[in-house]
Amino acid sequence: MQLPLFPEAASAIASSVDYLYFYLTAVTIVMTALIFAVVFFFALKYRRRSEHEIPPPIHGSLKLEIAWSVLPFLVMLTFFWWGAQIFFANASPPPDAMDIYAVGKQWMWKIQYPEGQREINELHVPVNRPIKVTLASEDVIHSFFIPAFRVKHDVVPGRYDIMWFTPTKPGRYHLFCAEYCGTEHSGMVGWVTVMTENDYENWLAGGGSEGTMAQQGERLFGQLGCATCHQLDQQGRGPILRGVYGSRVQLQNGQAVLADDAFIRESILNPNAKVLAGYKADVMPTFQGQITEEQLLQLIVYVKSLAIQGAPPVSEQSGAAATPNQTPTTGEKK
Amino acid sequence: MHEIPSVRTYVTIWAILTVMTFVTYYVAQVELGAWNIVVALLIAFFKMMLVILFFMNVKAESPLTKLFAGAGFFWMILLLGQFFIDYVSRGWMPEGKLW
Amino acid sequence: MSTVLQDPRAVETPNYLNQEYGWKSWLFTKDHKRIAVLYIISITAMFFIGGIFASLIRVELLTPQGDLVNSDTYNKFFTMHGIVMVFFFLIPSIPATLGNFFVPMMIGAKDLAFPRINLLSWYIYIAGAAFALAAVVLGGVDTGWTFYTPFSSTYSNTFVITAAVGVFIAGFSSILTGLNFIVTVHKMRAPGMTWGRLPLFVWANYATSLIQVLGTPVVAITLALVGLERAFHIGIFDPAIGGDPILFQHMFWFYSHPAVYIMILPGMGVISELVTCYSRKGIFGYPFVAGSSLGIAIIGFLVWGHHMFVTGMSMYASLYFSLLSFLVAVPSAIKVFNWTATMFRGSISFDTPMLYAFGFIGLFTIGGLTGLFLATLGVDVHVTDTYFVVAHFHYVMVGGMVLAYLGGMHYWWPKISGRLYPEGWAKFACLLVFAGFNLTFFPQFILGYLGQPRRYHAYAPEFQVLNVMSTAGASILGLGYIIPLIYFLWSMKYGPKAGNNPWRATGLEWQTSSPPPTFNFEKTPIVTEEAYSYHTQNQKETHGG
Amino acid sequence: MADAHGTVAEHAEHSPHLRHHFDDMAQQFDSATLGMWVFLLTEIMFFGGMFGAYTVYRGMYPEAFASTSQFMNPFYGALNTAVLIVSSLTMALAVRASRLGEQKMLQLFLILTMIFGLAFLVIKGFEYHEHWVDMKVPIIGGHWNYSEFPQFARQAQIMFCFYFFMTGFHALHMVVRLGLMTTIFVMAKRGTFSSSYFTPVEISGLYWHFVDIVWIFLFPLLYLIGRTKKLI
Repeated sequence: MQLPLFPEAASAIASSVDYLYFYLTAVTIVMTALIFAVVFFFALKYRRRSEHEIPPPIHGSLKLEIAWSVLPFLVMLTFFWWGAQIFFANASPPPDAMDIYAVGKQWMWKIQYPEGQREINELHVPVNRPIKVTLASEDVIHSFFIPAFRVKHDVVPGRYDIMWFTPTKPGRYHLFCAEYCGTEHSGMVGWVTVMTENDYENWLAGGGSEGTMAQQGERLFGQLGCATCHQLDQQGRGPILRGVYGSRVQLQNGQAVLADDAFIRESILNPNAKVLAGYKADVMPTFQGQITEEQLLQLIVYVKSLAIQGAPPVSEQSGAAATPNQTPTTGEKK
Repeated sequence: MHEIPSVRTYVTIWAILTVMTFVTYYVAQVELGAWNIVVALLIAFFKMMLVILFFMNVKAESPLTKLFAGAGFFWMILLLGQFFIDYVSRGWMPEGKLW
Repeated sequence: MSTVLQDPRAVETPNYLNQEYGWKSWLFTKDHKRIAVLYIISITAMFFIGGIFASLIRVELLTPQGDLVNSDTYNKFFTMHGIVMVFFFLIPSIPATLGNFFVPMMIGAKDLAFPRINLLSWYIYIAGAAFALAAVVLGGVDTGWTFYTPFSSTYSNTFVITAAVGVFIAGFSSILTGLNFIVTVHKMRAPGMTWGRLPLFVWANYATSLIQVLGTPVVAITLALVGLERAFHIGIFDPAIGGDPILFQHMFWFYSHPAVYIMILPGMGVISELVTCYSRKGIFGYPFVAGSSLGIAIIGFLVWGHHMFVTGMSMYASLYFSLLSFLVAVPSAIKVFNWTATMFRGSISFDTPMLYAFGFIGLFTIGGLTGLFLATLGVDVHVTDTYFVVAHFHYVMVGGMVLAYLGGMHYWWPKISGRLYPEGWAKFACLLVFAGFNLTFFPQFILGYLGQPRRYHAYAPEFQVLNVMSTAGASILGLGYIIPLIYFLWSMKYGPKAGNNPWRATGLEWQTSSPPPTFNFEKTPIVTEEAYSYHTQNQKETHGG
Repeated sequence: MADAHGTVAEHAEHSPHLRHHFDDMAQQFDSATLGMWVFLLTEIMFFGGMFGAYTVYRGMYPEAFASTSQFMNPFYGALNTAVLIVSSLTMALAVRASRLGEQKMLQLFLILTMIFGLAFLVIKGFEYHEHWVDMKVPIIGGHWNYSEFPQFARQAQIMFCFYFFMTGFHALHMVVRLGLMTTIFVMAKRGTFSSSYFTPVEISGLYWHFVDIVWIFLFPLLYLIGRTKKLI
């Protein structure tokens, strides 16, 4: 019979979260013990010995009130400060993080690797390398939760969310969906396998008969007829996509926006939302409902690969700038 | 009870309110950029204050009534304000540590 | 104690119970005390309905595989448990029952300001409950009590609209109760009953009423939007058409976080009454305990974002909500410290209500402190949406609120019914509740940090032992709830007569007969002293009663 | 605690309208007024929720929201605002008449108030009909076409949804308050009110004005956005 009391710590941030957790637990235990002890002590010491006792009136003490308002709050500020440190330190993935794409769908996790592997409810990652997971949802809100890594992020439909972690210990860990998503919510679980660098290379070599994600995207690009208008080297009816990803593009209404994952996503699903300067609205059909989130990610990776062949994309220069952790809408704000 | 305002006061307030309605209608046709909405809301706020203070006679009411009348709008601002704490900064991403 | 055993068939003094007979005299009553009794009956029914769902959940979780019922059924169980318990038990529990009965009495009023609206609010509550139960009978709802979009608005195939209408309607019952209390406390106080002399239970209910009035309409409109979206597929919360599901969460938690203060604040008010009465001492730091109720009510509106740290809300908004969440812990801490200090040099007796108060202080301390884990950004990422949240919430709501409710029921039962409950059984039940509760929910903290997500029908096998402990605790807890139900019913006929003031308490409600007459007091009382003037009372009296 | 408020308390020592649980008419009047204000607090938050959601989406999609102004008729909006302001005036005068005990004037002003209230609903009905003909009704069977600005089609749908939700909700309040006024009118006809008892007129008046205030904000927010924007 297993009775685990504490989860394994298998990522770079796990121990920092644990230390804070221990600190919080310690304060909780001390405070609870203190209150219990005082209550018990008073209850016994001042128990009613006769019905005619007359306890002295005590109205209060301003000093005490201030002390027990301010001191706990100062302690709580340390929680706040420490917690915010961890939260912010882990907000943006480092620029050299390895990309993995995960799509939540009632009720499974579909994982894609840039190298072309695809898995369901299994995630294979190499040890000691930062991994950035781009999260998308096909339907409702899911939440990508790996307890051993102490990371969790909701996967909200209609946008890309990102999370990242650096696994530190080879092994197999739970992957859960933590946001209630319907009938088989509790079946939306899988395993994260952390492998040594060598094992990972071998594993990568073992699969992926359909080519890399970019190649799959390129095939889709042809199949969906995108190539008719978006030609690579000469002007078609649509913009040339080479070198677009990660650059700032000029829109019809005069604004300039960053061409990141969210922008490409919106341009495919709702082409009229942001039309580039010099092009007409209503030329490109919408692909909403015609391609899956997975295919969308393949197309994005393909467009991204077009940038890498040319100039180094902006996203690689400043890690934070191109993170697609935005609603598809925020880009429209001035 | 408190004093009863005269018919004249009521009619004056009505006249101001009607004029303000036309003002807001025409100002909306003038290009002021982001100020259009500000002006429109300021006029609406002014009209609201007139209705509350005079038609609803809060001017002569007890401080308690004033407090409750004000609390509603304060809470609504609280609701909107805190929505916007999220929506305004939604796209911002911190770089590394906070401090 | 001057408890005189009388022949129960002896002629009784006229009181609100024997003034009139027949079902009409109850269903058309405008007496706040009778309406409170109607509420007690209805929320007790809802509590046990919610409890049945809770037991089914715990039985299902005995084994890691989902083998008792299928996933859909399980999802409906926890949804109905949540909806029934939150909207139809916890929110109306203390305000609509004990508050309804005692707020007017404690301030020396003949009734609430709007007796007909009070009755109306009960009918609205029943209508809301009818819709919620209709949703159960028709086939259930599976969205969780939080109704998150787009699952609730687009993907669920269950009776979401029926349940949402039920919650929507029940919201008006809550609003009307709050409105009634606010006006009553402002306008109906007896001569001499200044704000500084109000019993703390009244302060707590007043603060609660503010939240009810200010928060409830927002959740009503939110659920209306969900219903609209579900009926017409417009796109308000549908990301495919440009809607933002996160906006739903903002709007939902704008009410639903303050709503937990609707649930706990009146409980805190009860504890202030119990601690003073059974220590025979005035409260320590009256202005701070009273003010902290208002503080909680107001700051409570500024913290809802801590439910949304991992949803992709702006990080800076997370920072803001995290900081303010710690701030709201301060007034709660003030209350706990002041209750403890009140006992200092008191004359403490161990009657059942005081045992519940001890239980409340302990469990609420744990519940409150574990709430700090959830306000801490770095740790919340790991524990949110796990059993840690479930445990924290139940420590505050069941360990805190339900214990306070039971404590209050025992404390005021002699006044409500005119009879005493059996002390031995009551102590036994209190111990069962305390032990069963801890066994049920403490393991869930561990499960949560281990990573068991909430709302899971089947779970990883290594979590089984802790889940079995939890289920075992739940059966003890269930027994602890059934015993009081039995002896309260028993005592109505066979309990010894209580006398007017069995606890020798100071509140105005104890200075009239038990059960009270229809208009509460023979003549309007005049208040000349602070609340909880046990010192002067002790000197004046020889024997209580 | 209830400090005797001059006139009311003096005239109402034995008023038949005093309910048993109040000490005097002043206390009863104050309670009713405060109760109405607390109820209005609730109403503010009711509309506040809608305003909040509306504002968020307007901030997200400023251009799409501006494009909808092409299909709004600000003349109707302004006319309705004016109509409501007149009804507010007559309502205020009705309350004044009731305070002074001028029963005939009270009835006259109540009738006028109701006529203007009805006029608002009639104009609103014409407007809804126009939207229906325009295919700008995204609810109820999807009577919806936005080919004029295809780039904003989806987001404009949200705007129109809010438009119908907010104005519909406001219209519902109009109907409720017309019902309320009818009751008050019947009571006035029966001679219920006097210069010492006019609480129902007073608090219904507060409600009437509140519903007008909501419209004062709905008008610029729904009709006057982006009227100057040149749309591509």
